[in-house]
Amino acid sequence: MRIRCPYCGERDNGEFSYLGDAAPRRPDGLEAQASAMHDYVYLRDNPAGEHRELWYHGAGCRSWLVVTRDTRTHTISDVSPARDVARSRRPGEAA
Amino acid sequence: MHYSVFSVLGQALRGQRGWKPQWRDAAPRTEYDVVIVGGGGHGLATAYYLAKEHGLTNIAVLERSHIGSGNVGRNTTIVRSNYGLPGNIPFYEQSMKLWEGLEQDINYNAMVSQRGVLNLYHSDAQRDAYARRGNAMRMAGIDAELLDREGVRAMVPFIDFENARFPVKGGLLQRRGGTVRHDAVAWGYARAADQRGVDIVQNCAVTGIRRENGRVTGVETSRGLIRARKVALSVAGSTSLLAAMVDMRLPIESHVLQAFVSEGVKPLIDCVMTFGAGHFYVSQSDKGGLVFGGDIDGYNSYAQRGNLATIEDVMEGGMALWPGLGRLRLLRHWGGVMDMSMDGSPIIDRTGIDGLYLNAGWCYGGFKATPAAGFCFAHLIARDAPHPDAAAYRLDRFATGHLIDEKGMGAQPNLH
Amino acid sequence: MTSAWTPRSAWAGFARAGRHGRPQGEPGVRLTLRDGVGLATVIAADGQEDALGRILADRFGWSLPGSGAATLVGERGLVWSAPGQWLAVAEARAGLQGLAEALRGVAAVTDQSDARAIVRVSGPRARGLLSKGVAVDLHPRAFAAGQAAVTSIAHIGAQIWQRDEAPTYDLAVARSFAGSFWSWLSHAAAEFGYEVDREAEH
Amino acid sequence: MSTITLRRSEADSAPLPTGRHEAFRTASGGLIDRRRPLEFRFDGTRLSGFEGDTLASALLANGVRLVGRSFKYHRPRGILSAGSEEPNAIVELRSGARREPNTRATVAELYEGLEARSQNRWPSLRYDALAVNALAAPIFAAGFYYKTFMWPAAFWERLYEPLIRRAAGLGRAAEAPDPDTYDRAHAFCDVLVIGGGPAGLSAALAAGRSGARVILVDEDHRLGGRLLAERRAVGSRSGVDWAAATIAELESMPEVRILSRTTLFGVYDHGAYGAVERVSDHLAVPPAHAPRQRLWRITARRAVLAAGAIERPHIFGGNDRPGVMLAGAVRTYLNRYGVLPGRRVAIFTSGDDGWRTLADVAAAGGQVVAVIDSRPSVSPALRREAEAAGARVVSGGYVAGTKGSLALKAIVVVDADGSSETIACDCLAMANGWNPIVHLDSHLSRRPAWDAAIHAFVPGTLPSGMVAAGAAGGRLTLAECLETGAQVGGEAATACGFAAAPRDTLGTDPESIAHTPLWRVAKPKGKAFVDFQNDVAAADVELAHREGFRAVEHLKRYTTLGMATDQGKTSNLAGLSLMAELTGQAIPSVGTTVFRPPFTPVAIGAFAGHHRGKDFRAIRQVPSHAWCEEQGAVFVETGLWLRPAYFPKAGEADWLESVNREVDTVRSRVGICDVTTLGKIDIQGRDALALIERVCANPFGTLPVGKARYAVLLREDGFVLDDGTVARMGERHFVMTASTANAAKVMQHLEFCHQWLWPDLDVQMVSVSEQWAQYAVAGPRARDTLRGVIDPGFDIGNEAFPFLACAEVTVGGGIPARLFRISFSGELAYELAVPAAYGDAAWRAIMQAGSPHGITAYGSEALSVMRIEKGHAAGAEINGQATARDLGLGGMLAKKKDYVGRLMKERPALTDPDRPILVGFRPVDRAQRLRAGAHFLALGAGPSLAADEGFMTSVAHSPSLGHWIGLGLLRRGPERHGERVRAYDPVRDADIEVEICSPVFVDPKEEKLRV
Repeated sequence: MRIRCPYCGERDNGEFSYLGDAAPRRPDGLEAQASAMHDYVYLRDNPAGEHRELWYHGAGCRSWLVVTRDTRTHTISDVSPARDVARSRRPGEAA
Repeated sequence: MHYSVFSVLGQALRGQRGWKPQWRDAAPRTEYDVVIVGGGGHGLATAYYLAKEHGLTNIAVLERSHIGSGNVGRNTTIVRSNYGLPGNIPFYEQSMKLWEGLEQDINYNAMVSQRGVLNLYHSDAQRDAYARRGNAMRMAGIDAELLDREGVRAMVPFIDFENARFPVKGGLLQRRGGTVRHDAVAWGYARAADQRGVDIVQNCAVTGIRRENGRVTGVETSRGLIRARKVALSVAGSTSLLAAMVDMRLPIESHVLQAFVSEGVKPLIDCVMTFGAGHFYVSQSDKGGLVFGGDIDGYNSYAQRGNLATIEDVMEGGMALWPGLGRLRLLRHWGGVMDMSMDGSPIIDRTGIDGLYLNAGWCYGGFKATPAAGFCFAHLIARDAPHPDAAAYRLDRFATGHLIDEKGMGAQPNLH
Repeated sequence: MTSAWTPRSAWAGFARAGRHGRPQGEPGVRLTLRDGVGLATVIAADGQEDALGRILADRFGWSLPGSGAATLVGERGLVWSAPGQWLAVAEARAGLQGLAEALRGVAAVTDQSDARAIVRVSGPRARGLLSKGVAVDLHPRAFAAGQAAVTSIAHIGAQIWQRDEAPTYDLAVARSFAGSFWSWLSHAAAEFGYEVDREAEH
Repeated sequence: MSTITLRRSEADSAPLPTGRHEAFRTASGGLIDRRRPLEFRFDGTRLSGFEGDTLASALLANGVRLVGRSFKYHRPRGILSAGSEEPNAIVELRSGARREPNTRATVAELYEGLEARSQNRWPSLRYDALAVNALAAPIFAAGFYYKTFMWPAAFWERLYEPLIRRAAGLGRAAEAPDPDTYDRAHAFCDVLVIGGGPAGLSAALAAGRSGARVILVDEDHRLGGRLLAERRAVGSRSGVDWAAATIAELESMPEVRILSRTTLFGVYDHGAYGAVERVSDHLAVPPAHAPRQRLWRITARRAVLAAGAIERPHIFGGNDRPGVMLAGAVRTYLNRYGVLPGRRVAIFTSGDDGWRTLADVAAAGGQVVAVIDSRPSVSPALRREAEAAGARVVSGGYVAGTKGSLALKAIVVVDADGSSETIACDCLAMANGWNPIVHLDSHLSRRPAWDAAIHAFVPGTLPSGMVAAGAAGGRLTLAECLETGAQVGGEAATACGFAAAPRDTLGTDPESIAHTPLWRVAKPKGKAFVDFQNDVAAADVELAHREGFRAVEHLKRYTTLGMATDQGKTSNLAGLSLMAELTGQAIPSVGTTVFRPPFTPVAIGAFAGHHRGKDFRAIRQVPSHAWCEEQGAVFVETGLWLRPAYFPKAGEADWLESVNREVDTVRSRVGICDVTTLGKIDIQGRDALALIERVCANPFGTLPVGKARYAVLLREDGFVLDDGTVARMGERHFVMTASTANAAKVMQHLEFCHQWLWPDLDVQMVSVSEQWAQYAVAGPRARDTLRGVIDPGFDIGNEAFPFLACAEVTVGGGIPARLFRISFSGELAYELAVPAAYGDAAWRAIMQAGSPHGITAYGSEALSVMRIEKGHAAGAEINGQATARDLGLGGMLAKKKDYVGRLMKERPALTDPDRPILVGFRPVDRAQRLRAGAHFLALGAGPSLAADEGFMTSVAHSPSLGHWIGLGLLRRGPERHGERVRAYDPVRDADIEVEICSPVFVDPKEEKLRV
């Protein structure tokens, strides 16, 4: 599998490590509820199809990336820097 | 037809013409007491034990393809009960005991081969972790031996003791562990369940789950609506997709695990061996191929195939452990899709919907669990109460914190 | 610095001067050990990249390279390392004096002069050698002088930048990995025959 | 099965040829180099061949037909094919540590001194005792073992299985480590062309002429594919000459790389391909400094599949007899190798293509005795050709059976009327159509499609960027190969942005590929094999059908069809066709097997490359490594690091004595330990503190500049991730340390928190783990020692530099350094960080400065003893299953901030007072040894899971106390100080009584720490 890092270009997936679904949003702050945190930590849609997911280019530029990939075919349609994605999301919105 | 040396000889004289289909390729009826979704090892075993232990025979097993086409036919055939946590230990030992009597029970030779499972350790800390595990096994009455370096050398003299990057210091051995001919498990359970009246329906994909008033009433399938009082999901790898039909999100991700087999050669290794310093485990099939594997690829996938990074990683582990493997050739590699759960342990539980039962989250340990998973799932379905040996596999444990995390990796499925 | 302590080469104990590997013909690969190079990580504070670029241009005459690039004049300059992050390079550690002060408030500067083992790779088979470990396309159409990559070689994190079209490359790996990296390098270069310029200093 | 019959046939009793006597070599012709004769041995017999031969062609030249024994029935087998699809002629090549089992003789290049042996036979190939299995064949039907061997259960492992295992398997693997080396390499291109036959050469030429970067891969050592095997014309030249000219042109193009002897074995996601180059397999041993094989990882923007096609055998009785060959292979041996596979050749064909064999045999001086064409009518032209050659023609008939024991002597032919006759021959060439090689197309889960015109599967929808050409795409004629190759090669280059040059228009001699496959003969005489190597006969497919194994995968798994080392290249479609007939379906409705990589088997060593032995994983050395080595330190692997474990001195009896001395010295005087392996992260920026507050579970808001603090990090699920220290070097500058084992994980976690969770924090982070050599200097004389290396002007006295102080200092006359007053040992201690290049010098300077104070170097063992004496949790306790509360750290957790793991750690099961919590243990009988991994049981309680109260995590012999001590997690541990429990350790035959105590064994009031 080849992932096109927005900074480093196309690299083998062995250079990256995987975290998982990018959709869950951490409930921040002292007022956050345990049930919301449980859902964030544990529950996943796990779709067969397009999946937005977090990868870390650990053997390259150490950027966290949001990769949009089809879990049935492994086809990648987008790779974006996670920090940019995170900065552009509005409060309460999933990534 | 009863299988025995006599029936085999008798048929040999008749040109093998008297054999009957090992199970009926049933057409679905419109209604059943229990519909089991998934004709893999677990689903077929569940049907068998529902019939045998609970007297339920108005059962259908629905399989979208042909039976045994999922992970029961894609794994590396290892069986063992060398777990370390109390939530797992009794369950896997029950499974091991069922394996030990399986062939006589279902009259099918699944080649249960208790050749021993040897986990190597390479440091004092790993030794102590294995001691912790082995002691827990012994406390539960399970066989476990902690071998030193010489003990390991006596079993597998051909591995690298001289020039290893991570020297082998010993191993944890479970002699009762071993291998089982994987396909035969599916076929044997199918035949035994069929003989007890279970309908095995192939090429029947479930497309929806019917609910009325919070209760399951049946399933929609590619072969029409099938009503059922109880619906049991046993579709590891695809669990989330079925759960999504009833708007259920689960602590599960689907990941691909690759497996490998070499060309067949004369006997080389008599046990199952696991490398503690790399991702590699190996045994040899009765046909002569080395069957081996390593880590999951590490990303969500439903594609049943993996990539080169993992393949190289597995082979490096193999060569590091056993440098004589160099000229042996890889014959075939393939992938299976795992339900990777958030703590690395399975779920056998009711759901929030009456009449809907869940058997899922097996990670890469589902094959060895087949008999006990079927046995305990059948118990849950028939009695609406968990079997004591599987009582820890609750769906709400992630909320209560009663996690069963053997590796201590936390809520990251690809690290389990 | 007036210290009586002598630094130890990262390659000490591993690299041996002279001709190795295939003995016939000219060596396919030349390896030049580079010790005492001044290195520092420069990380821009949020929103300060332009200011950083201006200061580096004004005070040091350096231009800030974009992703995957290196701007070197002689042995000095900057190698892109990560978004908003560069490796400043000078022929000696003293060459980066004043950098941190000049960039205060604009970028974090961290001395890394000791953190890397660096070797210069050249010779007619340099590309062939590197292709055994670098999973990045080094063909001249894809990677030319002034380009840089952070990647891994033989499971070891590595930064590589191409100095000229000969081609000549500088390769940097984490110091503690030097021995294993050399093991890979010497194994991979043996087929072509290689020459090491000098003995590493103990 | 008690009688073993050794059968021997008269005709086969003639001595095998020895020395230079290639009775079946043609007088001239072929692409072998007749000026370079080679000698080799097969089963010990000396034989000869030429450079350019394969082992198979050389064996045939010497008249050797019997090459192996089959898997189950040990039937005699010969050579079926001339390529990598070979199921029968598999041998052990080389010997000793280089022994290679299951090597296909048809692709093994001949070299001087080659040694090969037949396999799966005893005592010899000609007299194989297990040939009796064939007598029991009626019993050994598909799947018979599932139905028997069940009683008694214990006999499986003891009796049945060992017997089956010994009989199974084919060759013997080498028993010693592989002496050769392997290489891995990466290659990138615009257009990858897979296969160097007419289609592949045309494609490569078209793409190469455009200027695109092209890689042409071919498994053969000589490019040309079937052009080398057939007598064909391309334009005005012979096919061979055209291939040579094309190769020469390709070789002249700087952007074209030709990889011959290279098998493209796997297709992976996103244009990644795996290929293996047999660099030295055509030599006796690899030349010095060269690898045996090289694994290529090729990344291509476009790929042209031009891998060709595989000819189909016929299914008839005794179709496995040595001498029965594929017609295309017969032509290959004739035309390429100058070998007559037989003197009296019969041809069994179902299409026009098989007739080509007739002229080729005649041209080489052989006699074609008969052509049996299964089609009802044969064109007059063909018939005339046969008559001219003196061959009989049987149309509408078939070969029903064969005769001969160890080699073919005659065939039994049934004509259109159903009457049979026996025709003597020593070679039968079968032509039943060709199957395009669709293996590679299906590696990415694509299914092939059925092409009714050629009665074969062809590529279906291919993954993007991939296209087929020539026979691999179902275009079987030479003209089509040249045409489609040039077309798709040009298109692939165009897709990559290159302008394709105009194409050559090349004519070829006419050919007809009309055929009507005969899936199996009506009435076979004898066992008709479908899968030769696995001994799967047509009757086995029928049995599988009878028993319900009708799905393709069921058929394959129940009968083992297609699962031998050839992966069913010559048998898969045959199996499908039989099942189609039995179920009354069309072939494509039965399904297709999914071909898995690799295309042909690949040596495991090639995948591993350099990474074996000590190079399996990198070794990280600490800055003091050279000194430690000089001192004879014993090293231990800690993750990738190699750390000194202890420093034995002359006269010390064992490790324990050394470690005790090191601990005693630190506690009474001073010691130095290399702790460089800790992770060190520089954290700077406006929001550095804010980030630290969110990733650490304890508070840092009050940490002043110049001070360090212990830090505990949780995972979001509430369990402890790691612990370390955070030192505030400046207002906006912190240094965080992480444990050796978790250094990389913590860095990744911090990057995650910064880049994903809280992207608005303005923080600059970088690892400085490699920049600084860090040494712990510990013991009552630590300060005195350090004063000898830290430059004058820095006050490191207790008042100016108290416990937990940190500062930037200089050492050794102006070298910048960092000093931290932190202690893992419980002693007065400092950690001094110096630039790593000066690590060696600093270490030696400290040893010298400490010499008057009695300094010792201490290793990871003594370090561990002292941390256990102080009750500090480490890796054995921070095992991913423990909460901060479990480790006695609950009290330090922050109450008034949000941080990673805050909420999840409060789940009921994690706050259950009954959870095991960290406490100390000592043996009641102080002479007894403790062991980590022992479980705790109440005194008097029998061992059971229910009675399990926790386990021992770490133990050490404490020289300070003179006995063993331990740390462990015990239910309600802190409430039970003074109580006794059993430490139960049955795997080491230990079961001792221990006393529960505080985990702090030494200096509980911390008086030594702060002086």
